[in-house]
Amino acid sequence: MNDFQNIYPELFLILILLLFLIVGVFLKNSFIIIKKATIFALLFCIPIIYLNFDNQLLVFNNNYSINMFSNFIKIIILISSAFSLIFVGQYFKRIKIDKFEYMILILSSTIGMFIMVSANNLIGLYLGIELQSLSLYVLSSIDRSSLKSSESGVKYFVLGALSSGLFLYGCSLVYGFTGSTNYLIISENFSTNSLGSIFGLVFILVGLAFKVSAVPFHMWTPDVYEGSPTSVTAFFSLAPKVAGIGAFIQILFIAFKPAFEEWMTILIFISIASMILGSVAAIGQINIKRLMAYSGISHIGYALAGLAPGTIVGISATLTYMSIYVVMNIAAFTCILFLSRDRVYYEDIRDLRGLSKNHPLIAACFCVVLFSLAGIPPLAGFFAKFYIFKAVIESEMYLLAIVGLISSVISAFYYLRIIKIMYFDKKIDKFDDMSGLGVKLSLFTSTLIILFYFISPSFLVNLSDMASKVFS
Amino acid sequence: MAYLIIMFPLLGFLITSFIGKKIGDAASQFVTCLLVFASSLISFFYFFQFIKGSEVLNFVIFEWISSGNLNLNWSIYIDSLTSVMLVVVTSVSFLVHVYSIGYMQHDPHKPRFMGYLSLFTFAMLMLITSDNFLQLFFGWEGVGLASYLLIGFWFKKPSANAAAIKAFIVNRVGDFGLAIGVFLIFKFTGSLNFSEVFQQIPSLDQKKINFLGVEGGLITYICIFLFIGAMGKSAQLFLHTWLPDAMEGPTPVSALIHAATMVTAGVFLVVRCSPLFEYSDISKSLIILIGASTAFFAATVALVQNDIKKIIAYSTCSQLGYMFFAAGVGAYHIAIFHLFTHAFFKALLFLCAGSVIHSLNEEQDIRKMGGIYKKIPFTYIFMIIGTLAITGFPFFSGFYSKDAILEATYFSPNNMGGYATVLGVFTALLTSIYSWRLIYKTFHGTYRGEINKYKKIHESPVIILLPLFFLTLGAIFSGFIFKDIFIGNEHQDFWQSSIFFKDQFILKHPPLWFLLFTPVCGLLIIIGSYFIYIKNTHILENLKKINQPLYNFLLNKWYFDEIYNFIFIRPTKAIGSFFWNKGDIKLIDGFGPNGFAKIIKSISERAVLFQSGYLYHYAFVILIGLTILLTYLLL
Amino acid sequence: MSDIPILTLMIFIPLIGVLFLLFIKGDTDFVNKTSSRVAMLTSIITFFASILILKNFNYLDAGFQFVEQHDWIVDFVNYKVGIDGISLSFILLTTFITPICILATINSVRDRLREFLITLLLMETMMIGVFCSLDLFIFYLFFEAGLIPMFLIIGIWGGEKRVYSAFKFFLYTLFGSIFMLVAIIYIYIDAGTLDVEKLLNIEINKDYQKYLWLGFFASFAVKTPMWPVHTWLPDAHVEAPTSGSVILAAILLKMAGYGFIRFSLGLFPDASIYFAPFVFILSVIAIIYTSLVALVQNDMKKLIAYSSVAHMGFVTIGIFVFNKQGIEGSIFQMISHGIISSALFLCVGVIYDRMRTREISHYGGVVNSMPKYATLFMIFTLGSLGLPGTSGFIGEILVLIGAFKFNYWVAFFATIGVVLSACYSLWLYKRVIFGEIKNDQIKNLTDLNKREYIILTPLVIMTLVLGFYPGLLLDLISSSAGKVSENMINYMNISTYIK
Amino acid sequence: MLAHALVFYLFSFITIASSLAVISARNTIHAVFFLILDFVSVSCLFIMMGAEYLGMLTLIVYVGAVAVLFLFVVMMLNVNFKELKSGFLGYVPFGAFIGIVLLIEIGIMLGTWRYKDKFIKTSEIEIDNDFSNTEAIGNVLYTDYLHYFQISGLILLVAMIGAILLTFRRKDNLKRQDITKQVSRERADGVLLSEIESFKGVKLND
Amino acid sequence: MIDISLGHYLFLAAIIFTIGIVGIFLNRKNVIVLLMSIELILISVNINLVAFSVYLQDIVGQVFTMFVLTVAAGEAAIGLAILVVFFRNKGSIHVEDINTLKG
Repeated sequence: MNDFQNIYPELFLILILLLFLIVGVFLKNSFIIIKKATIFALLFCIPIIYLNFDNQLLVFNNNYSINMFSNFIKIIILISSAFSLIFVGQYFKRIKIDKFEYMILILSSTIGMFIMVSANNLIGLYLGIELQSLSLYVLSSIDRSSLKSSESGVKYFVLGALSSGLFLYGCSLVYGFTGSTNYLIISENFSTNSLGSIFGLVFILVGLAFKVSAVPFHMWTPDVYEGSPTSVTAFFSLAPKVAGIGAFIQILFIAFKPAFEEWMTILIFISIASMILGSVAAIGQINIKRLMAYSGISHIGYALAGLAPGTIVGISATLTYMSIYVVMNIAAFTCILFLSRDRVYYEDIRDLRGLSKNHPLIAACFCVVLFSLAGIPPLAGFFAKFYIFKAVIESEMYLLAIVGLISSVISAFYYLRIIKIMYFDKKIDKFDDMSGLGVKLSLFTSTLIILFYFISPSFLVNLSDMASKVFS
Repeated sequence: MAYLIIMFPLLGFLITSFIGKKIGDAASQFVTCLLVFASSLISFFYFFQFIKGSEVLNFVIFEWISSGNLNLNWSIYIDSLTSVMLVVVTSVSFLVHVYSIGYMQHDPHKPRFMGYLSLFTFAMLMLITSDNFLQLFFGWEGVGLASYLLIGFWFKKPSANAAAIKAFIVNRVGDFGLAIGVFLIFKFTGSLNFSEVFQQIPSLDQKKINFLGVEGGLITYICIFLFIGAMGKSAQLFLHTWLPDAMEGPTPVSALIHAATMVTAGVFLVVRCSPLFEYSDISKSLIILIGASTAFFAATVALVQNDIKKIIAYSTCSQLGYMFFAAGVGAYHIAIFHLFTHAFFKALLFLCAGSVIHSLNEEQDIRKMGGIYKKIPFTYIFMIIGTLAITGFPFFSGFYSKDAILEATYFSPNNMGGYATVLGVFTALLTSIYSWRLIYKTFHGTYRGEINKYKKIHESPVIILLPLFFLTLGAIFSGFIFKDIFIGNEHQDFWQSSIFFKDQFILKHPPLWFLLFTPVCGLLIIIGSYFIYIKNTHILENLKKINQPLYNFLLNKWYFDEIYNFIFIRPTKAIGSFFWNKGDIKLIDGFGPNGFAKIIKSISERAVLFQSGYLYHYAFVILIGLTILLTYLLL
Repeated sequence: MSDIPILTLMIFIPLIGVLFLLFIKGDTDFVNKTSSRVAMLTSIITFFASILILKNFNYLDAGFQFVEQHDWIVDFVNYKVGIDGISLSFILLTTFITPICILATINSVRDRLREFLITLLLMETMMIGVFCSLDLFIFYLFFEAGLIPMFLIIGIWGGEKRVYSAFKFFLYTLFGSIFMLVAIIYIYIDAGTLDVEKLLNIEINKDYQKYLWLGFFASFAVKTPMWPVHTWLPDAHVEAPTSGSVILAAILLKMAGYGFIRFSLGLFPDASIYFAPFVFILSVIAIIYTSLVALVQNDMKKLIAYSSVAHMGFVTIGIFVFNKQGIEGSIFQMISHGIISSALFLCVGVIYDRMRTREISHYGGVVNSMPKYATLFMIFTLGSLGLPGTSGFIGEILVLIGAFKFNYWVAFFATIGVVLSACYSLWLYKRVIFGEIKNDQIKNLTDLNKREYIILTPLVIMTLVLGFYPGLLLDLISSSAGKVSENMINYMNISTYIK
Repeated sequence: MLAHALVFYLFSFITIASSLAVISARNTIHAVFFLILDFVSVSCLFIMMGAEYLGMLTLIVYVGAVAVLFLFVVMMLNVNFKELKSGFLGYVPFGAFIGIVLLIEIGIMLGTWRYKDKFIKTSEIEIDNDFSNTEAIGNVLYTDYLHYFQISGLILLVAMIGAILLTFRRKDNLKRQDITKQVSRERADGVLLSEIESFKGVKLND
Repeated sequence: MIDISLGHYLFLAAIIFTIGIVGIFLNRKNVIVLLMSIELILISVNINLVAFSVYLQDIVGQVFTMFVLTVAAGEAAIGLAILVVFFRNKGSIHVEDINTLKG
């Protein structure tokens, strides 16, 4: 039972969750306090992880792994979770979802993600996914009075449950055909001749692909992004994706290492499909949240493309990519959350007209973020993509690289369209003034990171390299 | 001192263009005239030095282009050929400068005009003092520019603008040939300096190249292309169309540029490149063919034109043809001699015409003139002298040069020689006819213009007549004085190395009938045309009626403009708009960016349709994806 | 001198200017006034920095000078900058044109002037960076980063169809350069370094050279632009504000030409030889095709834009004939085109500011009211058509001489382009400047003001000085261009020898 | 053996048939009942296999909790079951096709499976026949998989929070009993003395 | 046929799995039936796991099944709660009525 001392971060978060639950139940109007406390707790968790960053442990009968990789991913998850609370500002109050349970659910899903990325056992992975997903289902329909929110909840739930079913079916096959649910034993027993294990692999990957919303398992994404409250959408686009990618890496590079050829094909397929569909379908969108959904889909395509070669360099590239992606999305959603006027939040990209005149600073930040999302140098997004393509080309997967680059050109189109609306179109009324330290903080820090990433790109790359060395 | 020849006109140009407005009209006129006069004095100095037998002079000003083995300088290269040209250019230029003071009296842009004239003079001097092909090309295009500016001097006249552009572009076509010739020279000799190039030519005599799929002698190719350049500048057949139109410019310009100097640059080029042309019989034949044909063609057209300046322009064209075929038969020195004499009498004719136009208050149509010789007696006399010179009336300058040309062709061993001789003689007769027609129609008979204008006709001021006088001197005496130096038996002493004769050129004496034929005919024509054009105009009317198609053919200048318009201009524009509308917009943009964008957009619309909002569709897609993956791995 | 990182300084001086601009506060007038002063000062300082470099530049050294190197991305990319004669000439062009652009902007752009100046200065940094960088990755970074400010310039301050043009420009060039990115990554994987100096001495696998060359070509061809990927240029030019067009024509297009010389020729000599005929065909088509298209344009800027395509056709020909005249000629042609075409765009800008139209048919007889302007416009028109005595001539003639040594057909057709260029340039001039005054608007035009004089005069001077004394530039590029050409000629001999 | 087979086929048949009925029943309540039947037969199968604890657990959790929950919700929502659409669209055959393909593929997968001879004995926790099934599970669950047990508890907690958060409504216009309020009520809160003018009426704040 | 082997159970599970899946996308009635289809899938998974567990003589499969059961219960609770919320907003739980969000 000494193993529990090695999972301080998780224990810390669980205790916090229980504590806040009690506090929340007994303290009236505790939303603000709990929100701040949660942010603090999440951020406080980062040093806890960082202190033991280079731990390399397998606990609970080799079923739970704590190493630099999982720690790295966890830190990103914590940052995403924390910022998805920081940058929302007045949003909860204004659309009247200021319930303290929101934070509880964020915490529980964060714990779920921790379990996902640390899992070294299919059962653990399943439980982690479910803990995360159940919280997310509730979060997406948390605005009970809104039809859109509840519809998105229904959709997310039904499809999520389906994907869990598929995932489980795969787990059962893998279990049956390899004789264990532990990753290490699975990889030992995995036989690429046995169709059963391969099928199991496919089912599991489909389940995970659903969680990171990769094409063709992405169908829920645009609807859920649009329907959910914006703060929730922002959270969706950040932490779960990182965790999903983490789980992907963990399972592919440990459990299914012998089936490299098979999953490589699958990854190439879904990453190409995601990159293309994500960028093409986003062109027709006018709802900015839907657009971000498609953009997220294509970004996941790139991240998966980094994994496709199955190399350490690829993992490192993907980790870098996800980190930068998180920073960019934090900034982007901060800007989206800014679009309110008289307590009404706007989601139509045409409402951004003339933002550059009314709010030059916000517009400039958003502009930087969008260029970065489009992958234009010298912004961070370019470096992210660059590492991916470097990894891909190193493995001589030229088709993947070319498709990815072409789709990045296509996707540049819709990012540019937003810039066009902000800068080239005639202005309309002002939005409410940006309020709150948190909003400013998250917007400016993330924009500055994006803008000046090029000064020292090595920092992140070194971290990712270290994290990915775990799999060598 | 040689620098000054060139620098003075340039200085004149700079002064007038920068501070012309400030110092006023009179000052700029004075300054430019003075400067050109100075440089003409120096030119004469050098000319006499060469008559005395001076060495070739080459002054390097500074390095121009240096790239790899291409090393060129701005330089002043003076040999006897250049010195002759210097004299022609600077003296005519000076006289025209002076003439312009009077002629442009009422124009608001006098400094600009004087500036352009000086610019022209500068460019022309650069051309003739060049020691390499590229500086020659600089001058070549420079005079083209000056010509463009001067033709279009009255920028408000659409016809002047059109003519200016036409002149420039037709010249460009010629320059295209010249450029290719120059490139070929550089490719094979590795140099563009005249002396270095000419040294290597004998060794390249037999060299064959395959140029654009056609096999041929290198030197022949070079010569042909150089000659195309010369054709453009000297308005030879096929590239002549700009010259008549160029008469839209002020008359002094016509005299200076389009009669005396610039148009003869082609001849100068051929003579300058005599070391090249001497090695290519084919191109020499071509020159004779084109030259003779041009002479004939232009003369026929001149017969029926009604614009006083156009007639003289065609006559220039025709005379240039003479010079070319003279060069073609190898009589380069005679060509230059004719150039020399022609400069005087043609400039004289033009300036007289200008004087007439000036007197008649900008009237150029000879059908509206007549019987004015009493009103403008001096002009009349000068014009008669000019006409006598051009028709080769004995002892006037034209007589010596033109007869020398005909003699040279008569004895030419070239198989084109006969063609040139026949056409040359016949053209000489035609020249007389149209020249006298011009005189009679302009000065004799009865006045056919508006009556109230008649009273206003007055003799031009002294400032106009003075240059005419000097030119008249030239027209009368230049042949007689310089014939021995230029084309006498000791001509080699004067020309030295500037003209290259592969074989010794000795002018033989032709049979007596040949010698007498043209002068006699000329005399007869004076009387005959007087009869036709003044006394009995019915004959002419009848002739016109009988030969209506021929008359129209000539009147419309052999329909060259129309044909060119049909073959080149319209198709070019049509192809241009085709490329633009069909190529760029429809094809490239349509299938390129726009088409791509359209496809992406339609895919996007479809992809969005897929997102129908129905749960079962979504599940369906997930399962199809799953099935595809499973099937793929199964197979 | 050697201690100061002068190149880095020069690259980032404009950024420092941007920083100052960002912190200007006050009412609109004050902001506009101060920011234009700051921007002007910045660009002039940059110009002097480049002059300083020129002063200390060793003309005889064909290698890279002022090299600075710092670790950047560990084990991958070093921050490495350095210049040779070729780069320096482009840098000088950049620093020379930028102040002129800023000056041209100050009164013609009213709306968001400060932002405009920021984008201009950003552009300058990117452009200098492109010409300085000695690492492919850094080159790519600067090369692509330039898209952002240019996109904004066209999109925000452009004309009616600015959105379409801006998008076309951005996506087209982005599309082109992704292939270059792939090639760059491949080079890194193959050679293990992206250091240009090292790469120049390494022979890249011949089997792959062709693909890599094509990768680079895709990017440069779009940027040059070569036929048939040129259609973004007319649109971008037409819609861009005057100084945008100037930057675009003067410098942005040159990045591609520079890239051809430095990278296509330097890194892939075999492939360059292999593909030279291909380039020639495209260039010749570009010259004749676009000249003909230019002939029928109704929009002044479009006409000049098409003429730029034709002029760049000469450049590509010159580069791929590999001999010294060709390469020097194309560099010269680029610089001279940079001066002349920007001058032409500025000239169009001058009357556009007064008349608010670029339709040729709305003009005519401008000379009556603006004689001085007409004179300057004439000089640039003549420069554009390559009249001897202007810089345009030297470039063209050198390229053609070089081309003639190499291939008759190419040179022949290219020379036809010279004739056509006379046609469209003069016809444009005639229709705009000459003729009777058509309407009162033209009658009331005022001639050049002082600012416009200051803008155009340096350009006139440069056009003529380079025309009469091209040694000013040729001496600078001679040794570097000579090295490139020698290298190529060696390769040609080797490859023919092997065959 | 035969009995085993017969029972297996019987329950399999019931399972499949009731599954089909679940997805095709017109009445949702019927569907729920078929689901219950399904669960029951599956739990029987579990018991047949020797997993009696799980068989019972299935009955308790699924039948006792899940299915009842379904039933509860179906009834609470009181959906109008009459207007069920029966029309099939064109893509449904295609959907069925996909289903069949999937089934065939899984069938192939199972069919081609050669039971591995040298199956490395990986099981850390072998089924020990000395213990009962329940004991065996318990032994593992509270030792090696304790953390999963805890996590599943957390999942249930979240499910509870979620369900309450979503469905619990505090209706404002509903009068509730608040004992604290009742007890702490003072006189001053309840009694209002006021001078009333005649013919003006009284306005009370409640 | 008489020998009931692992394969029989697995095939049974496969059939139920397929039925569950087909149920999801053929069902156009109400969402509750969708949830029931998902339960069918989970049941099939459970059959698989138990069968394998017995076959492998490994208790982990059964432990896994237990967790699946637990989570399924939680999932059902959440799912139904969401459904109730949706019903309150829309007044219907027809599958075809869930289409406000699309595009």
